[in-house]
Amino acid sequence: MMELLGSIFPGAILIFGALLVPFLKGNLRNAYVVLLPILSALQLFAFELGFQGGQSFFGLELTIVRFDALSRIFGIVFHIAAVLVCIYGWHVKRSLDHICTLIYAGSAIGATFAGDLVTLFVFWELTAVSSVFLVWARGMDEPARKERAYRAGMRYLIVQVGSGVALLAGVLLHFRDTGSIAFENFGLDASRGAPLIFLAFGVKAAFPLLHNWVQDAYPESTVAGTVVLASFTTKLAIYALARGFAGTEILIPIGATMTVFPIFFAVIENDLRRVLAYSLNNQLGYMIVGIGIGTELALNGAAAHAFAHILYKGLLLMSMGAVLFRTGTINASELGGLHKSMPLTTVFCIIGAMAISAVPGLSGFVTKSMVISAVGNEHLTIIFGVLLFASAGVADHSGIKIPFFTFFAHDQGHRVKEAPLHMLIPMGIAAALCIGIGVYPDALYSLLPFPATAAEYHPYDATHVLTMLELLLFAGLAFVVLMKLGVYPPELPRTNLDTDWFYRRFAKNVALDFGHLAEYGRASLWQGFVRFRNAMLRVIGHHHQPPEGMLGEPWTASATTLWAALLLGALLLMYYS
Amino acid sequence: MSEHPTPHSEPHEQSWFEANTALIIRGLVVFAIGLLAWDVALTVQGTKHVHYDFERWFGFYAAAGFVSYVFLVLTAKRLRTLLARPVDYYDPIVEAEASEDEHHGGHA
Amino acid sequence: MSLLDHLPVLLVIGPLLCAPLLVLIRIPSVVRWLAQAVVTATAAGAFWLVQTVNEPISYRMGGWTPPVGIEYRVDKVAALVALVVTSVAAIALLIGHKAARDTVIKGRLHLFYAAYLLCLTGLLGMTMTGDAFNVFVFLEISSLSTYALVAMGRRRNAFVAAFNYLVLGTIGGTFVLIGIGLMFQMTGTLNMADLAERLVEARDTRTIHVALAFMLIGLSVKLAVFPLHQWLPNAYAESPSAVSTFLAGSATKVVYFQLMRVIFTLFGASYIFGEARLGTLLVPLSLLAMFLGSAAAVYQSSLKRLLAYSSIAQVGYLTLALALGTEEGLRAGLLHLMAHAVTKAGMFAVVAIIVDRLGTDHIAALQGLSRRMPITAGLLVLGGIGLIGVPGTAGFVSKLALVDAALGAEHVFVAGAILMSSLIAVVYVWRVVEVMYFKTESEGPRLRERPASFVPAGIFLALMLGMGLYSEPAFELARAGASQLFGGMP
Amino acid sequence: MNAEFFLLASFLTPLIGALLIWFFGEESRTRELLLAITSLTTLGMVIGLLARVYAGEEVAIVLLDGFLPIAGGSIAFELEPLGIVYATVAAGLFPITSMYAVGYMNGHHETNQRRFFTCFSLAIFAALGIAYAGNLATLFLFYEVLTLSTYPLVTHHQKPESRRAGRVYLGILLSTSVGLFLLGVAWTGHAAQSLEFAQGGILGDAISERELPILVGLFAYGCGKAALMPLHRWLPNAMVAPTPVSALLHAVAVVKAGVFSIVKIFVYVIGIERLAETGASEWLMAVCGFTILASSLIAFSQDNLKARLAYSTISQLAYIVLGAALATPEGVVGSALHIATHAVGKITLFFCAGAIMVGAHKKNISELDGLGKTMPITIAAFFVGALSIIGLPPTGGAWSKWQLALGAADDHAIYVGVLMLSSLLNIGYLIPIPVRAFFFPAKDPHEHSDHHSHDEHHDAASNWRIGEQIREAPMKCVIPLVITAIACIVLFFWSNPIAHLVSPIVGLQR
Repeated sequence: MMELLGSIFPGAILIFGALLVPFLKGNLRNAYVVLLPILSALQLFAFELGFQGGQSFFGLELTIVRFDALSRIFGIVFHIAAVLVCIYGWHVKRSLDHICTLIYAGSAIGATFAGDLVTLFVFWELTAVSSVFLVWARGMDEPARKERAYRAGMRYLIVQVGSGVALLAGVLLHFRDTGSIAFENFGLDASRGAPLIFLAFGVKAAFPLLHNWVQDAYPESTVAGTVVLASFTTKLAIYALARGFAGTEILIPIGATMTVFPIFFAVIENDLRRVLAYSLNNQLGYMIVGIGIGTELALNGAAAHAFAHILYKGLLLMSMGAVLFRTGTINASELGGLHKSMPLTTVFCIIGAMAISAVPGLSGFVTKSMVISAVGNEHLTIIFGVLLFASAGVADHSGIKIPFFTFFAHDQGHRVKEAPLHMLIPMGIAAALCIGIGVYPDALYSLLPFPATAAEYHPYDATHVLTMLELLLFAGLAFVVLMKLGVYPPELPRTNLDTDWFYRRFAKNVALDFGHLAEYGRASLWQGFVRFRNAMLRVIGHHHQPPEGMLGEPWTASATTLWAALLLGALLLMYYS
Repeated sequence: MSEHPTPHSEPHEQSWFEANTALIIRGLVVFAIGLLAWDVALTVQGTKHVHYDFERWFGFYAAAGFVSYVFLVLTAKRLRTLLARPVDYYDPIVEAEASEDEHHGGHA
Repeated sequence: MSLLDHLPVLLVIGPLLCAPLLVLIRIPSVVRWLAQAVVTATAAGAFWLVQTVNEPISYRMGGWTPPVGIEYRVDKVAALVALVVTSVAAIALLIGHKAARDTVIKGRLHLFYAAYLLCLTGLLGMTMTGDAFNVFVFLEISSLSTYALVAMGRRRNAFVAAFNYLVLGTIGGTFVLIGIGLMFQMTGTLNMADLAERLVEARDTRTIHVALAFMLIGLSVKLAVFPLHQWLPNAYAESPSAVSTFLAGSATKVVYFQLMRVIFTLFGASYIFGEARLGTLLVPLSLLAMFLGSAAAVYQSSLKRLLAYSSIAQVGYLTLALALGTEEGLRAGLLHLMAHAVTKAGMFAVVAIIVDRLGTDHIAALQGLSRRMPITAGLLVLGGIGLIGVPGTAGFVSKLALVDAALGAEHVFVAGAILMSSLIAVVYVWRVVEVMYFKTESEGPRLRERPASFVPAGIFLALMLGMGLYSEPAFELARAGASQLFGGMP
Repeated sequence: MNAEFFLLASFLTPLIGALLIWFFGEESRTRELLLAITSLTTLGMVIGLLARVYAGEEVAIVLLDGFLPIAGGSIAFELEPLGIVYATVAAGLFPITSMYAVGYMNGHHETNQRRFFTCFSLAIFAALGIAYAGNLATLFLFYEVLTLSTYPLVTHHQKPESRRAGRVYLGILLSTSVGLFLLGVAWTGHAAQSLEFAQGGILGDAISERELPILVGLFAYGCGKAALMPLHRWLPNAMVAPTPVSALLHAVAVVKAGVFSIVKIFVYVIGIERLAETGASEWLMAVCGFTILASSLIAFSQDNLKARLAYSTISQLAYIVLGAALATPEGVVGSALHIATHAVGKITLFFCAGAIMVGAHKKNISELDGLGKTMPITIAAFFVGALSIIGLPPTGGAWSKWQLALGAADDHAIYVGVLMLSSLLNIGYLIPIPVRAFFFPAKDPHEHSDHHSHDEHHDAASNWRIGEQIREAPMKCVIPLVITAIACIVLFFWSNPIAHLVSPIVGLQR
């Protein structure tokens, strides 16, 4: 059995297994979609650390499977996420959502274990193509939102495939320059292709100014779809950056920027899943800073944070999904007081909020602190300050805003049932994992790329616990004060401009202008042609009876005689000279 | 969307959290004072494990948390005048749907 | 002396003697078959001639040695042209009887045949003779009989056309005569071979320059070189079908041969294209003819006029081939001469059927012809395809040779122009096809098609296809002729 | 039986089939039987040839020596890798398209089917002739035969608009082939004193570096079927034809004949090394780049499904020409590969467009909402085909694009960018079609969006299940498009053999 599992690439079970979903129904299907990721997870045991397998294709030596510590930790967490989201999606009756979820998860896992750039590209594109359906599916849940979901999905797909083609171009150029397609840490200067590969990763990792697709598409997806989407794509990009560009210094300022600017948007955003999408960016920033530093501790931190992040961000999104599922809205301005009707969801959400805020005892604390320690070790004072500020920011939008405005604040009168069981189960598992990692971090640490370094790291140090608690608690007090003073910005239904303005408004208008210009040019050209043709017709002739026009009608004999004389004259003149 | 909100017109029954807001805030303040006390102890002992000198200062993190938070929220609030647009800002087609959404929310 | 040695003169004499005989006999059926027999016999003779002539044959008329006596001189090219002319004449005459009976005033049918034979005599004589003055004489014989033939057309316009042709033809003939006269004055000889020798010394004199200019323009008028072409459309369009078929396949070809002789035999290519710079005049005129002739054809409303304008364009190809001034060009010219003769004669022969059945050659009247007369329509399309020069037809072979020659003369753009201009042919052929195959709004009843009526057109078009599919023999002939003629002095 | 026999037989079979259909095909059963026999026999023999070529066998036949009055103007056939790829594509899609055409023509109650299938078979004959052409003269000849034999197909409906389209079709294709292609052939023959196809080219430096770009232009535009801008208008115009024709013409025989000829000429006549060192095709690359992007942009504005696909074809053809113009071994391999992958992908899309016409009587993209529920198989196949055209895994299009881009990567990296940008544009105009069909409820004039009750929401959510209210086109239409859609995916895993086959001709050893 293990031999068989070891002979196919990780994720294959999910991808090919997904094709059977349409033939199953009801509980059988539900069991099947959970069983698949579990089976796929078991497959990981078939590989030993350092395993590489592949084949020759198209004149390229493909390394389809590379099993090492870095790919293993991402592979594990992707499997956990796959199990959780599959359970969470049980209420969905359409096969499409399940198929796409499984293929998407499978290709993300496949990409994680890809040992060469071509295989990576294939899975990279597959994640894009399979995931976009989860956005579009919203239109089937709520026909009124179909146009919106459709457009968001198209934008998402174009950005995702854009990243894919950038990767393809980068791989090509890299291959031509270096003759190698191995996916290793090559840095930015390896070839002409490396910057393009960097860009491709950057798009999926939602670098500043390239980030907007996350906030654009994720909140437009279905209840379960958003959780699925948020689990894989960006973290895959983090993995790819960690693999290919560890220690690339430009990543440090990029990551630091990412931690800061989304939180401003998060504060004023009304759609709570969009708030979480901004928060997602902010969290990615920590990982990217870690990768940019590139020390063993920093990379450990990035990987660990990604691991923890998938769980608590999934937990938060699942709780918000449950709220949306039950109340039909996810706008902060329309929510409040739900702790009365959805107590368990409230508890899970608060656990997630505490985890993301890095409250000691929860997963965020033991992972984020690694990154911050790595920053400290390198004495990057400004970055350190930025991350500090961002930590306080996280406390606001994810730690306070999400649970407070949803479950407490002003009771909007929603009296709904508690979230269904199949949503509570994955939330419960995720919450348990958040606590478990926070309490016993060594289990996670032992899976990190550099376990030795990780083993020497001790997050629970009196100073560290104290400072973190101080930071968070006083941030919370600030919230209380601002609320009391009435200066905390009220939640308003608004669209906030982001970089998407450039393509949804500016570029669109420019394109339309160019379109008009081109149309005008085309019309003028055609008119000119018609005029020219008519002029020519006057010379040559018409179909009229008898033919009109200079050439069409018969000439008189005298005219021809004149021509003869003229030609004779011309010849004589020519010979005379 | 099988489950949809059924708005209640009668006054909401208050939960424990709503009834005891002041108590919760008081609890927070007490916790905060406790933390500051711990900070004093560590600062006096000089046993803080830190990367930078400024981290040793008493209450640095408390102040940082408070100030950062206030700065963030107030700045974001100002940004809203710059960034906020009506919900139907982008696509005119979305307009109908968006108003419908609001409609939904309205009677929710 | 064997029969072969007499053959050149027999070919000329035969029709010449037969013509008055016909006038005497007057019985239509006898006249018809006699004429047909004579023409067919000349065609057979010409075929034999082509087979046997390798070195030029010289025949002394009356035993007088040139330059005093009149010499008949038949080389490969002359034999080739004679073959083209006689075979076209023979096949065209197959339509002739019916067409003539319908159009020619009753009781004068014998005159039609007599004129036809005289015209053939003139054309053959021009081809065979080695004497410059003789050329003029035969030119006039053929011209005068042609005027008469054209005037026999069924419409009154035929007289106008004939008169116009008469005026212009006479101008052309006179110019030729002036040229010959001036040359005689300078060299004292009329024998072409002799002339050629003596011209080497005299050709830089102004008189000879003038003579050359008159000769060239005169022949150009007869050849319908653009813009001296205006007699042609009306003459072709108004004459009886048999005549237009005959003329389209022969008259211009013979004049073309005369032009070749002037250029290559009398003066030599190096002189004509070197010092006399004929290329600078002839290339642009040819190109104009190719484009404007075709363009004018597009806008014609009568089928015969359309074909006539197409002929003007084809003359452009012919003169272009000469204007290249290379042996390859000459070869292409000869190929095109053959290709065009069979193609255009074939098309006129099809038009003859149409005119016979429909009573008109208006394109608008062809609506739905594909259903009314499917075979006829098909033949017309086949001819059109040949005119365009689609692969597999003679037109393709000759145009390709012409392109090849143009490329050989380093005229890439001329080569492109040749091909581009054949595209205009696509347009005018297409117009006809569309009317016949796609316009079915006012379709008439289906008409009976007599198998016999297809014979002439069928032969021409079969020849055209044969030449297109297996171009080797024609190509060899053209190659041999060209190398002989290009050698200058035979 | 030797390979020569197979070669002749395989391309004469459709000709004989055409004649039989013409003479005995008045009755539909006979006609369909004849068509089936012809197409399957052809395919069988081409596959036999493919196996021989794969084994490294070389076959050459000279039929009519001195057919054309220029040097090397004989009718000659020869089997070589590039040709067999095209032949396999054409012959492979022949039975599938035939089956589809039968279903479509019957489903649409079309008249004049005998003429239709005769010309259909003739077109395949011409395409195979082009594929096997052993010299430029033969190539040109069959190229013309193809143009003429497909004309009655384009004007099949004989309405004024099809006549107009036919005029544009013939006008552009004939004028370019006669005015430019033939000139190129003559020039080549004159300069090289040969028209043979030979590895590495026959021109040598017979044509100077200054003139070579002109010759390149004569061939690139002379093969008007390649639809390079600005001579592309015939292609969208020809969309008035019945859809199987569009499928055959625009996915396989006609357009591929154009690009195939260009590739073959660049490889075997001019020689890609000569092209590369003189840079004679630099300008052509720019034209291709422009065509790729511009036609994609135009495709956006087309609401008629077939018109949009037509512009997509124009863009994709320019990929293939670009591959040849790049004059790198990888580029040529990419072109050969793209001939196959695009053929399969685009024919899927056209099949789907036709199935939608037959099954739902719709031809505009804006009317397709909700069709995913009634025609799920068709729409799913469309999605797969679209992925292949875009060049996304897991479809064959990904590899051909990879090879093409690889060919551009060394010296003309900007075209890598063009190809990538084109992928994004392709998404923009292709993906919305299946997506709208799948995710948008069918438009109902009586129903305003405000009146959606919750029950209806529920319906919409649970509707997407295979087996419910399906109204697909006739099976004869659906089976072919499923086959080609599967072929798109199969090519992803099996495009290796094609690359292997073609590599040696450009000096790549595998």
